[in-house]
Amino acid sequence: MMFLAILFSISVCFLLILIRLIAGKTTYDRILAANSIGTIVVLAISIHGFYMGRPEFIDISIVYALINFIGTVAVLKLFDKGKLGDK
Amino acid sequence: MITEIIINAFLVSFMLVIALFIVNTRKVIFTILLAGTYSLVAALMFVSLDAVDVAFTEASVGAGISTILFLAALSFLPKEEVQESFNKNDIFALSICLLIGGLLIWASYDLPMVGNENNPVHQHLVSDFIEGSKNHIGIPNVVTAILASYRGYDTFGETIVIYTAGLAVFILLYNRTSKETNKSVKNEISKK
Amino acid sequence: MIDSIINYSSIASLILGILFILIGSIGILRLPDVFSRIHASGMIDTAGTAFIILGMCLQSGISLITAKLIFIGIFIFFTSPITGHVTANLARKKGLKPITNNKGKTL
Amino acid sequence: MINFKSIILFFLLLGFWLLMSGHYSILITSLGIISCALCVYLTIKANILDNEMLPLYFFPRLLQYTLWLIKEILISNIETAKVILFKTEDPELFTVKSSQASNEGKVTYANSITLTPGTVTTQINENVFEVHALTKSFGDDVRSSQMDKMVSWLEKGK
Repeated sequence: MMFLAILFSISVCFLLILIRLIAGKTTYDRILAANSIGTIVVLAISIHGFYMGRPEFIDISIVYALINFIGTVAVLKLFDKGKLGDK
Repeated sequence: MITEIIINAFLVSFMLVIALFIVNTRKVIFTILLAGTYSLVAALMFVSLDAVDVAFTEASVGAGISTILFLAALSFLPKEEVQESFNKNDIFALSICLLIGGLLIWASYDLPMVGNENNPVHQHLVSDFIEGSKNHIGIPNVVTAILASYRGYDTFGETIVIYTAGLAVFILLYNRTSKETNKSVKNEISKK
Repeated sequence: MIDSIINYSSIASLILGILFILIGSIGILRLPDVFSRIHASGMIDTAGTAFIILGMCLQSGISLITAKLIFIGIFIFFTSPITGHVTANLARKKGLKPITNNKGKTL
Repeated sequence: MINFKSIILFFLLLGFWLLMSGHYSILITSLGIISCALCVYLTIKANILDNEMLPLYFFPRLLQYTLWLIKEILISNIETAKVILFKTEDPELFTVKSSQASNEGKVTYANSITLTPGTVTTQINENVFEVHALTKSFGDDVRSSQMDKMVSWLEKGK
């Protein structure tokens, strides 16, 4: 029951940041909000595993933590240079 | 049971909100950001439906690689989407889409109910796969065992495709001129 | 006895983590500009994540899951300043002026 | 090209692989050893195995530094929470000097500043950092250069 309550409170935080993601004035606000949502979802996936009683699926949150970092840096690099490659 | 329905409803409404905003935004980079967020919620949804392998794929391919591929493609695109005006041909296309979609939904009523244990799919082989795959092959994941080993013969074409893709990656990574360029770079450095 | 102590401390740690995450999200929503919002995002990435992962570690005991959780924590701990710094640096490079005290506050 | 660093990297990767796997039959573990060796080979071939990637000389004093940093992070988290809840933000932008010799030390210092909520490094120019702080007291914390001394101490732990 406790994990369910925590899952719901995380959803509330998700909603708050989603407002910033949609309403954010500059692109940097949106990128920051997307990155924070990624972190929150990483936590939510692992807590969901505990709620279902099968916490073996934490691998997904590891993958997501890696992907979230790479994606954010890729978006920022594209915004900086206008392309992803070196040439 | 109720709590699971509530969780799923929450996630689906998140996905709906994000999808509406994806349709609404005109800046392509925001669309990509929102699409990444969307597929991340989808991964959470698959976890709550107990489809862990699909969630794994969604997290790594849907949220990771496709976002980066979209970004790489974006550098060749204009930054803003052009607002398209309404065309008469669109009505024709729309009606065809609606017709075919309706037909497909109608046809789907003849399929057996999803999750019914009396379905022909669940009657034979499946139990054998689930019980025996660990001992037959020695790979703990049933999905991997079925894809890579049991279906090894009837997905022979698929295996060839994957092999070709791997070969292509090696050919791309293999630097044919590496030794010569290395020499020339070293020469330049020594000249300086 | 010890079980219940561990259980209660894990609940306390989870609730503390949720509180930090909630305050961080309020900060992301409320603070005036990008540079200030990075601080709130940093709160989610450090204290919120650390307390929630600590709570889950206490729940699962000594196992492979705990090791994986600790790895997630370390990874977020290492990557959070990089994304924060790159965002701030880019915003600065593209000429975004932070709201500072000598110019007065605007929301 | 197999040196001390590549061996340490191999064992770090292997430990990570074993952590992720959870199944320890001979077939699967040998696959893991092969993939770790491949990764180390690619790292050596790409020529990125240097101090920047694996700063081994940080390791002896790393534990003490991390504990100190965690304490700092906790304190500044509580301060930031207060600022967010009571709407007393008063942002400022200033520059500080760093006294580290190596690039890795500078990166560690800049990341430590960013990691403590309330202060963010926005630009790095040689050894002058531009820092954005949420309130004046956070700025004073950075200007007192306690963290600078700690990172310099960490760097000298050879």
